[in-house]
Amino acid sequence: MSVTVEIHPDDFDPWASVQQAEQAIPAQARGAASVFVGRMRDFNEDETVTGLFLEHYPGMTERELERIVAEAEARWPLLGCHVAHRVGEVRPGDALVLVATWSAHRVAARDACSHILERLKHEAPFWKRERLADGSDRWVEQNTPGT
Amino acid sequence: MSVTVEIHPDDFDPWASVQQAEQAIPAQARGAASVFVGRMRDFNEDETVTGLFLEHYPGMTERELERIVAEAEARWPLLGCHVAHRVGEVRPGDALVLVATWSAHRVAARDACSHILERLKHEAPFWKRERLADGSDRWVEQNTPGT
Amino acid sequence: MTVSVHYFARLREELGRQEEQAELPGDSLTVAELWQHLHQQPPPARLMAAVNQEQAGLDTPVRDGDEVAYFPPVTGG
Amino acid sequence: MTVSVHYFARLREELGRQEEQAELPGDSLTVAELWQHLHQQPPPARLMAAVNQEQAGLDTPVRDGDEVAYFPPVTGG
Repeated sequence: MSVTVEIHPDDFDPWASVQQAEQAIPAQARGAASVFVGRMRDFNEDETVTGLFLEHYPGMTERELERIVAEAEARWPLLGCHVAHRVGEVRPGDALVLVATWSAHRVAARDACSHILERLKHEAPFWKRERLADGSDRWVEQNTPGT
Repeated sequence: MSVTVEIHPDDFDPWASVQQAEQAIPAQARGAASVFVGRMRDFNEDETVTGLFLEHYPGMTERELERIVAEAEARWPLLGCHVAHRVGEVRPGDALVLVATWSAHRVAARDACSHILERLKHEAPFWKRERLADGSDRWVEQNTPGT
Repeated sequence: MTVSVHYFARLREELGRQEEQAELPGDSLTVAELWQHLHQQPPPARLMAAVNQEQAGLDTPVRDGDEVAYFPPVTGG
Repeated sequence: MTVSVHYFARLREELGRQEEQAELPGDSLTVAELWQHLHQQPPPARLMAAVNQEQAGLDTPVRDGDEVAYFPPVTGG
Protein backbone atom coordinates (compact mmCIF):
# COMPACT_ATOMS: atom_id res chain seq x y z
CA MET A 1 0.00 0.00 0.00
CA SER A 2 1.56 3.25 -1.17
CA VAL A 3 0.32 6.47 0.43
CA THR A 4 1.56 9.93 -0.46
CA VAL A 5 0.26 13.26 0.81
CA GLU A 6 1.58 16.51 -0.68
CA ILE A 7 1.02 20.17 0.16
CA HIS A 8 1.98 22.43 -2.76
CA PRO A 9 2.75 26.10 -2.10
CA ASP A 10 3.03 26.70 -5.87
CA ASP A 11 1.08 25.66 -8.97
CA PHE A 12 1.46 21.93 -9.68
CA ASP A 13 0.58 19.67 -12.61
CA PRO A 14 -1.91 17.13 -11.25
CA TRP A 15 -1.45 14.64 -14.12
CA ALA A 16 2.32 14.57 -13.73
CA SER A 17 1.77 14.14 -9.99
CA VAL A 18 -0.52 11.11 -10.53
CA GLN A 19 1.86 9.65 -13.09
CA GLN A 20 4.70 9.87 -10.61
CA ALA A 21 2.72 8.49 -7.66
CA GLU A 22 1.61 5.54 -9.79
CA GLN A 23 5.23 4.39 -10.14
CA ALA A 24 5.03 3.15 -6.54
CA ILE A 25 2.06 0.83 -7.24
CA PRO A 26 2.95 -2.67 -8.51
CA ALA A 27 2.13 -2.44 -12.24
CA GLN A 28 0.71 -5.92 -12.55
CA ALA A 29 -1.81 -5.59 -9.72
CA ARG A 30 -3.19 -2.07 -9.97
CA GLY A 31 -6.18 -2.73 -12.25
CA ALA A 32 -8.13 0.45 -11.63
CA ALA A 33 -7.24 4.06 -10.89
CA SER A 34 -9.80 6.69 -9.99
CA VAL A 35 -8.73 10.33 -9.94
CA PHE A 36 -10.39 13.59 -9.04
CA VAL A 37 -8.82 16.96 -9.82
CA GLY A 38 -10.42 20.18 -8.59
CA ARG A 39 -9.31 23.47 -10.08
CA MET A 40 -10.03 27.06 -9.25
CA ARG A 41 -12.97 28.29 -11.30
CA ASP A 42 -13.48 31.96 -12.08
CA PHE A 43 -17.00 32.01 -10.75
CA ASN A 44 -18.67 31.18 -7.44
CA GLU A 45 -22.10 32.23 -6.24
CA ASP A 46 -22.50 34.38 -9.36
CA GLU A 47 -19.73 36.85 -8.58
CA THR A 48 -16.48 36.98 -10.44
CA VAL A 49 -13.63 35.60 -8.41
CA THR A 50 -10.23 36.71 -9.65
CA GLY A 51 -8.01 34.95 -7.12
CA LEU A 52 -7.98 32.73 -4.09
CA PHE A 53 -5.86 32.49 -0.96
CA LEU A 54 -5.70 29.05 0.61
CA GLU A 55 -4.74 28.98 4.27
CA HIS A 56 -3.89 25.73 6.05
CA TYR A 57 -2.70 24.43 9.42
CA PRO A 58 0.78 23.06 8.78
CA GLY A 59 1.31 19.77 10.57
CA MET A 60 -2.35 19.11 11.33
CA THR A 61 -3.19 19.21 7.61
CA GLU A 62 -0.83 16.36 6.77
CA ARG A 63 -2.00 14.34 9.80
CA GLU A 64 -5.67 14.78 8.88
CA LEU A 65 -5.06 13.77 5.26
CA GLU A 66 -3.17 10.68 6.41
CA ARG A 67 -5.98 9.83 8.83
CA ILE A 68 -8.61 10.22 6.08
CA VAL A 69 -6.60 7.99 3.75
CA ALA A 70 -6.13 5.38 6.50
CA GLU A 71 -9.90 5.37 7.04
CA ALA A 72 -10.44 4.65 3.32
CA GLU A 73 -7.79 1.90 3.37
CA ALA A 74 -9.62 0.20 6.21
CA ARG A 75 -12.85 0.23 4.23
CA TRP A 76 -11.80 -0.65 0.67
CA PRO A 77 -9.13 -3.00 -0.74
CA LEU A 78 -6.76 -0.31 -1.99
CA LEU A 79 -3.28 -0.62 -3.47
CA GLY A 80 -2.42 3.06 -3.18
CA CYS A 81 -3.65 6.58 -2.46
CA HIS A 82 -2.20 9.89 -3.49
CA VAL A 83 -3.55 13.19 -2.18
CA ALA A 84 -2.19 16.61 -3.12
CA HIS A 85 -3.53 20.02 -2.12
CA ARG A 86 -2.53 23.53 -3.06
CA VAL A 87 -1.99 26.30 -0.50
CA GLY A 88 -1.13 30.01 -0.77
CA GLU A 89 -2.09 32.42 -3.55
CA VAL A 90 -3.99 30.63 -6.32
CA ARG A 91 -4.96 31.85 -9.78
CA PRO A 92 -7.99 30.78 -11.86
CA GLY A 93 -7.30 27.49 -13.61
CA ASP A 94 -4.71 26.32 -11.06
CA ALA A 95 -5.18 22.86 -9.55
CA LEU A 96 -6.48 23.01 -5.95
CA VAL A 97 -6.86 19.38 -5.02
CA LEU A 98 -5.97 15.95 -6.38
CA VAL A 99 -7.17 12.62 -5.02
CA ALA A 100 -6.04 9.40 -6.72
CA THR A 101 -6.79 5.85 -5.61
CA TRP A 102 -5.63 2.51 -7.00
CA SER A 103 -7.27 -0.85 -6.50
CA ALA A 104 -7.62 -4.18 -8.27
CA HIS A 105 -11.33 -3.35 -8.59
CA ARG A 106 -12.94 -0.32 -10.21
CA VAL A 107 -15.76 0.14 -7.72
CA ALA A 108 -13.38 0.19 -4.76
CA ALA A 109 -11.12 2.74 -6.49
CA ARG A 110 -14.06 4.97 -7.40
CA ASP A 111 -15.85 4.85 -4.06
CA ALA A 112 -12.66 5.39 -2.06
CA CYS A 113 -11.73 8.38 -4.25
CA SER A 114 -15.14 10.01 -3.66
CA HIS A 115 -15.00 9.26 0.04
CA ILE A 116 -11.54 10.76 0.52
CA LEU A 117 -12.53 13.89 -1.40
CA GLU A 118 -15.70 14.45 0.65
CA ARG A 119 -13.90 13.84 3.95
CA LEU A 120 -11.10 16.19 2.92
CA LYS A 121 -13.58 18.95 2.13
CA HIS A 122 -15.29 18.60 5.51
CA GLU A 123 -12.42 17.72 7.82
CA ALA A 124 -9.00 18.80 6.56
CA PRO A 125 -7.88 22.20 7.88
CA PHE A 126 -7.88 24.36 4.74
CA TRP A 127 -9.69 27.68 4.37
CA LYS A 128 -10.40 29.62 1.17
CA ARG A 129 -10.49 33.39 0.93
CA GLU A 130 -11.76 34.69 -2.41
CA ARG A 131 -10.62 37.86 -4.10
CA LEU A 132 -13.46 39.48 -6.08
CA ALA A 133 -13.41 41.58 -9.23
CA ASP A 134 -14.10 44.77 -7.22
CA GLY A 135 -10.92 44.20 -5.18
CA SER A 136 -12.70 43.04 -2.02
CA ASP A 137 -12.02 39.75 -0.22
CA ARG A 138 -14.32 37.26 1.45
CA TRP A 139 -13.83 34.00 3.34
CA VAL A 140 -15.73 31.10 1.84
CA GLU A 141 -18.20 30.10 4.55
CA GLN A 142 -18.87 26.51 3.51
CA ASN A 143 -18.31 23.99 0.76
CA THR A 144 -20.97 23.12 -1.79
CA PRO A 145 -22.65 19.79 -0.99
CA GLY A 146 -21.09 16.67 -2.52
CA THR A 147 -24.27 14.72 -3.12
CA MET B 1 -17.97 21.01 -25.11
CA SER B 2 -14.85 19.12 -26.15
CA VAL B 3 -15.24 15.41 -26.98
CA THR B 4 -12.39 13.14 -28.01
CA VAL B 5 -12.52 9.39 -28.60
CA GLU B 6 -9.32 7.46 -29.26
CA ILE B 7 -8.57 3.83 -30.17
CA HIS B 8 -4.95 2.90 -29.42
CA PRO B 9 -3.40 -0.09 -31.18
CA ASP B 10 -0.26 0.32 -29.03
CA ASP B 11 0.49 1.00 -25.37
CA PHE B 12 -0.44 4.57 -24.37
CA ASP B 13 0.20 6.77 -21.34
CA PRO B 14 -3.24 7.60 -19.90
CA TRP B 15 -2.03 10.57 -17.83
CA ALA B 16 -0.35 12.23 -20.79
CA SER B 17 -3.53 11.57 -22.77
CA VAL B 18 -5.69 13.30 -20.12
CA GLN B 19 -3.24 16.16 -19.84
CA GLN B 20 -3.42 16.72 -23.59
CA ALA B 21 -7.22 16.42 -23.81
CA GLU B 22 -7.57 18.94 -20.99
CA GLN B 23 -5.92 21.62 -23.13
CA ALA B 24 -9.18 21.87 -25.09
CA ILE B 25 -11.27 22.71 -21.98
CA PRO B 26 -11.43 26.43 -21.06
CA ALA B 27 -9.07 26.64 -18.07
CA GLN B 28 -11.15 29.13 -16.11
CA ALA B 29 -14.37 27.11 -16.24
CA ARG B 30 -13.36 23.49 -15.80
CA GLY B 31 -13.59 23.22 -12.00
CA ALA B 32 -13.66 19.45 -11.67
CA ALA B 33 -12.12 16.55 -13.56
CA SER B 34 -12.96 12.94 -12.85
CA VAL B 35 -10.82 10.22 -14.42
CA PHE B 36 -10.90 6.46 -14.48
CA VAL B 37 -8.01 4.38 -15.82
CA GLY B 38 -8.29 0.62 -16.15
CA ARG B 39 -5.17 -1.45 -16.67
CA MET B 40 -4.57 -5.08 -17.43
CA ARG B 41 -4.09 -7.03 -14.22
CA ASP B 42 -2.17 -10.28 -14.11
CA PHE B 43 -4.99 -12.18 -12.45
CA ASN B 44 -8.64 -12.88 -13.25
CA GLU B 45 -10.86 -15.58 -11.81
CA ASP B 46 -7.88 -16.98 -9.89
CA GLU B 47 -5.85 -18.05 -12.90
CA THR B 48 -2.73 -16.34 -14.04
CA VAL B 49 -3.28 -14.27 -17.15
CA THR B 50 -0.10 -13.50 -19.02
CA GLY B 51 -1.50 -11.52 -21.93
CA LEU B 52 -4.68 -10.19 -23.48
CA PHE B 53 -5.91 -9.70 -27.02
CA LEU B 54 -8.50 -6.97 -27.46
CA GLU B 55 -10.67 -7.26 -30.54
CA HIS B 56 -12.96 -4.44 -31.64
CA TYR B 57 -15.36 -3.50 -34.43
CA PRO B 58 -13.65 -0.62 -36.27
CA GLY B 59 -16.12 2.08 -37.14
CA MET B 60 -18.90 0.89 -34.86
CA THR B 61 -16.63 1.21 -31.82
CA GLU B 62 -16.03 4.92 -32.39
CA ARG B 63 -19.73 5.51 -33.10
CA GLU B 64 -20.82 3.72 -29.94
CA LEU B 65 -18.33 5.62 -27.80
CA GLU B 66 -19.53 8.92 -29.28
CA ARG B 67 -23.14 7.90 -28.66
CA ILE B 68 -22.39 6.97 -25.03
CA VAL B 69 -20.62 10.30 -24.48
CA ALA B 70 -23.52 12.20 -26.08
CA GLU B 71 -25.92 10.43 -23.71
CA ALA B 72 -23.83 11.60 -20.72
CA GLU B 73 -23.68 15.16 -22.10
CA ALA B 74 -27.47 15.22 -22.30
CA ARG B 75 -27.74 14.20 -18.66
CA TRP B 76 -24.99 16.17 -16.88
CA PRO B 77 -23.61 19.70 -17.38
CA LEU B 78 -20.25 18.68 -18.85
CA LEU B 79 -17.46 20.80 -20.32
CA GLY B 80 -15.59 17.93 -21.91
CA CYS B 81 -15.20 14.16 -22.23
CA HIS B 82 -12.20 12.15 -23.30
CA VAL B 83 -12.42 8.39 -23.86
CA ALA B 84 -9.50 6.21 -24.94
CA HIS B 85 -9.41 2.44 -25.35
CA ARG B 86 -6.64 0.03 -26.18
CA VAL B 87 -6.97 -2.69 -28.84
CA GLY B 88 -4.67 -5.49 -30.05
CA GLU B 89 -2.10 -7.43 -28.03
CA VAL B 90 -1.89 -6.12 -24.47
CA ARG B 91 0.63 -6.89 -21.75
CA PRO B 92 0.06 -6.87 -17.97
CA GLY B 93 0.22 -3.32 -16.62
CA ASP B 94 -0.76 -1.68 -19.94
CA ALA B 95 -3.65 0.80 -19.87
CA LEU B 96 -6.87 -0.67 -21.32
CA VAL B 97 -9.37 2.13 -20.89
CA LEU B 98 -9.43 5.80 -19.94
CA VAL B 99 -12.53 7.88 -19.25
CA ALA B 100 -12.13 11.55 -18.29
CA THR B 101 -14.91 14.08 -17.73
CA TRP B 102 -14.77 17.79 -16.95
CA SER B 103 -17.50 19.88 -15.40
CA ALA B 104 -17.87 23.00 -13.29
CA HIS B 105 -19.23 20.69 -10.57
CA ARG B 106 -17.57 17.68 -8.97
CA VAL B 107 -20.66 15.51 -8.65
CA ALA B 108 -21.53 15.90 -12.34
CA ALA B 109 -17.95 15.05 -13.37
CA ARG B 110 -17.84 11.98 -11.12
CA ASP B 111 -21.27 10.59 -11.99
CA ALA B 112 -20.79 11.12 -15.73
CA CYS B 113 -17.39 9.38 -15.59
CA SER B 114 -18.90 6.33 -13.85
CA HIS B 115 -21.82 6.27 -16.23
CA ILE B 116 -19.67 6.39 -19.36
CA LEU B 117 -17.41 3.63 -18.04
CA GLU B 118 -20.33 1.30 -17.20
CA ARG B 119 -22.01 1.93 -20.55
CA LEU B 120 -18.75 1.35 -22.39
CA LYS B 121 -18.27 -1.99 -20.64
CA HIS B 122 -21.77 -3.17 -21.56
CA GLU B 123 -22.31 -1.61 -24.97
CA ALA B 124 -19.12 -0.75 -26.85
CA PRO B 125 -17.97 -3.52 -29.23
CA PHE B 126 -14.74 -4.73 -27.61
CA TRP B 127 -13.94 -8.35 -26.75
CA LYS B 128 -11.14 -9.66 -24.54
CA ARG B 129 -9.34 -12.95 -25.09
CA GLU B 130 -7.02 -13.93 -22.25
CA ARG B 131 -3.80 -15.86 -22.63
CA LEU B 132 -3.14 -18.09 -19.61
CA ALA B 133 0.10 -19.24 -18.01
CA ASP B 134 -0.29 -22.75 -19.49
CA GLY B 135 -0.33 -21.29 -23.01
CA SER B 136 -4.09 -21.71 -23.58
CA ASP B 137 -6.49 -18.92 -24.57
CA ARG B 138 -10.03 -18.11 -23.48
CA TRP B 139 -12.57 -15.47 -24.39
CA VAL B 140 -13.79 -13.45 -21.42
CA GLU B 141 -17.51 -14.25 -21.19
CA GLN B 142 -18.71 -11.21 -19.29
CA ASN B 143 -17.55 -8.17 -17.37
CA THR B 144 -17.50 -8.05 -13.60
CA PRO B 145 -20.45 -6.06 -12.21
CA GLY B 146 -19.91 -2.34 -11.67
CA THR B 147 -22.03 -1.92 -8.58
CA MET C 1 -30.98 -8.39 -51.87
CA THR C 2 -27.34 -8.50 -50.79
CA VAL C 3 -26.01 -7.84 -47.30
CA SER C 4 -22.54 -8.09 -45.79
CA VAL C 5 -22.35 -10.08 -42.56
CA HIS C 6 -19.56 -9.71 -39.99
CA TYR C 7 -18.70 -11.95 -37.04
CA PHE C 8 -16.56 -11.05 -34.07
CA ALA C 9 -14.62 -12.66 -31.22
CA ARG C 10 -15.63 -16.20 -30.15
CA LEU C 11 -18.33 -16.30 -32.80
CA ARG C 12 -15.82 -15.46 -35.53
CA GLU C 13 -13.54 -18.27 -34.32
CA GLU C 14 -16.34 -20.83 -33.96
CA LEU C 15 -17.78 -20.09 -37.40
CA GLY C 16 -14.33 -19.96 -38.94
CA ARG C 17 -15.08 -16.76 -40.81
CA GLN C 18 -15.01 -13.04 -40.25
CA GLU C 19 -17.17 -11.76 -43.06
CA GLU C 20 -19.50 -13.06 -45.77
CA GLN C 21 -21.72 -11.63 -48.48
CA ALA C 22 -25.26 -13.01 -48.34
CA GLU C 23 -27.64 -13.12 -51.32
CA LEU C 24 -31.21 -13.27 -50.09
CA PRO C 25 -34.68 -13.52 -51.64
CA GLY C 26 -37.12 -10.61 -50.94
CA ASP C 27 -36.27 -7.07 -49.95
CA SER C 28 -36.33 -7.18 -46.13
CA LEU C 29 -35.98 -9.60 -43.23
CA THR C 30 -35.09 -9.36 -39.56
CA VAL C 31 -31.75 -9.86 -37.83
CA ALA C 32 -33.08 -13.17 -36.43
CA GLU C 33 -34.37 -14.33 -39.83
CA LEU C 34 -31.04 -13.53 -41.45
CA TRP C 35 -29.24 -15.66 -38.87
CA GLN C 36 -31.73 -18.54 -39.42
CA HIS C 37 -31.23 -18.29 -43.17
CA LEU C 38 -27.43 -18.36 -42.91
CA HIS C 39 -27.04 -20.96 -40.17
CA GLN C 40 -30.24 -23.08 -40.46
CA GLN C 41 -30.96 -22.68 -36.76
CA PRO C 42 -32.33 -19.97 -34.45
CA PRO C 43 -29.93 -17.35 -33.04
CA PRO C 44 -28.05 -18.58 -29.93
CA ALA C 45 -28.80 -17.18 -26.47
CA ARG C 46 -27.12 -13.86 -25.64
CA LEU C 47 -26.34 -13.12 -29.30
CA MET C 48 -25.74 -9.40 -29.89
CA ALA C 49 -26.12 -7.70 -33.26
CA ALA C 50 -25.62 -4.44 -35.09
CA VAL C 51 -27.06 -3.14 -38.35
CA ASN C 52 -25.01 -0.52 -40.13
CA GLN C 53 -22.75 -0.23 -37.06
CA GLU C 54 -25.61 0.59 -34.70
CA GLN C 55 -26.91 -1.67 -31.92
CA ALA C 56 -29.78 -3.80 -33.18
CA GLY C 57 -32.26 -6.27 -31.73
CA LEU C 58 -33.37 -9.61 -33.21
CA ASP C 59 -36.41 -7.80 -34.67
CA THR C 60 -34.44 -5.04 -36.37
CA PRO C 61 -35.10 -5.06 -40.14
CA VAL C 62 -32.26 -5.72 -42.58
CA ARG C 63 -32.42 -4.31 -46.10
CA ASP C 64 -30.43 -4.50 -49.31
CA GLY C 65 -26.90 -3.15 -48.89
CA ASP C 66 -26.90 -3.25 -45.10
CA GLU C 67 -23.89 -4.21 -42.98
CA VAL C 68 -24.97 -6.71 -40.32
CA ALA C 69 -22.74 -7.85 -37.46
CA TYR C 70 -23.24 -10.69 -34.98
CA PHE C 71 -21.17 -10.96 -31.82
CA PRO C 72 -21.09 -12.32 -28.24
CA PRO C 73 -21.62 -10.04 -25.21
CA VAL C 74 -19.03 -7.26 -25.20
CA THR C 75 -16.21 -7.28 -22.64
CA GLY C 76 -14.31 -4.03 -23.08
CA GLY C 77 -13.15 -1.56 -20.47
CA MET D 1 -0.49 25.26 33.21
CA THR D 2 0.59 26.78 29.92
CA VAL D 3 -0.96 26.09 26.50
CA SER D 4 -0.31 27.56 23.07
CA VAL D 5 -3.43 28.71 21.22
CA HIS D 6 -3.65 29.11 17.43
CA TYR D 7 -6.31 30.85 15.36
CA PHE D 8 -6.95 30.38 11.65
CA ALA D 9 -8.69 32.05 8.73
CA ARG D 10 -11.59 34.47 9.49
CA LEU D 11 -11.12 33.90 13.23
CA ARG D 12 -7.44 34.85 13.02
CA GLU D 13 -8.35 38.06 11.19
CA GLU D 14 -11.23 38.99 13.51
CA LEU D 15 -9.18 38.40 16.67
CA GLY D 16 -6.16 40.15 15.16
CA ARG D 17 -3.80 37.40 16.24
CA GLN D 18 -2.53 34.07 15.02
CA GLU D 19 -1.08 32.58 18.17
CA GLU D 20 -0.90 33.23 21.91
CA GLN D 21 0.53 31.56 25.00
CA ALA D 22 -2.07 31.16 27.76
CA GLU D 23 -1.23 30.79 31.46
CA LEU D 24 -4.08 29.08 33.27
CA PRO D 25 -4.91 28.03 36.82
CA GLY D 26 -5.40 24.29 37.53
CA ASP D 27 -4.10 21.37 35.48
CA SER D 28 -6.95 20.66 33.05
CA LEU D 29 -9.92 22.33 31.41
CA THR D 30 -12.03 21.78 28.31
CA VAL D 31 -11.73 23.34 24.86
CA ALA D 32 -14.91 25.34 25.60
CA GLU D 33 -13.64 26.50 29.03
CA LEU D 34 -10.35 27.60 27.51
CA TRP D 35 -12.22 29.74 24.95
CA GLN D 36 -14.40 31.23 27.72
CA HIS D 37 -11.30 32.01 29.79
CA LEU D 38 -9.50 33.71 26.88
CA HIS D 39 -12.45 35.60 25.37
CA GLN D 40 -14.85 36.07 28.31
CA GLN D 41 -17.76 34.64 26.32
CA PRO D 42 -18.96 31.20 25.20
CA PRO D 43 -17.55 29.70 21.98
CA PRO D 44 -19.35 30.98 18.85
CA ALA D 45 -21.64 28.72 16.82
CA ARG D 46 -19.88 26.39 14.36
CA LEU D 47 -16.48 26.85 16.04
CA MET D 48 -14.11 24.00 15.20
CA ALA D 49 -11.11 23.04 17.33
CA ALA D 50 -8.08 20.80 17.47
CA VAL D 51 -5.90 19.69 20.38
CA ASN D 52 -2.35 18.69 19.51
CA GLN D 53 -3.26 18.81 15.80
CA GLU D 54 -6.13 16.35 16.14
CA GLN D 55 -9.82 17.16 15.73
CA ALA D 56 -11.37 18.00 19.08
CA GLY D 57 -14.83 18.74 20.46
CA LEU D 58 -15.81 21.45 22.93
CA ASP D 59 -15.56 18.83 25.70
CA THR D 60 -12.07 17.63 24.82
CA PRO D 61 -9.70 18.13 27.78
CA VAL D 62 -6.72 20.48 27.47
CA ARG D 63 -3.63 19.91 29.60
CA ASP D 64 -0.33 21.62 30.30
CA GLY D 65 1.83 21.94 27.19
CA ASP D 66 -0.97 21.26 24.72
CA GLU D 67 -1.34 23.01 21.37
CA VAL D 68 -4.94 24.15 20.92
CA ALA D 69 -6.36 25.54 17.67
CA TYR D 70 -9.66 27.29 17.01
CA PHE D 71 -11.00 27.79 13.49
CA PRO D 72 -14.14 28.27 11.38
CA PRO D 73 -15.60 25.42 9.28
CA VAL D 74 -13.01 24.15 6.82
CA THR D 75 -13.39 24.89 3.09
CA GLY D 76 -10.61 23.00 1.32
CA GLY D 77 -10.81 20.81 -1.76
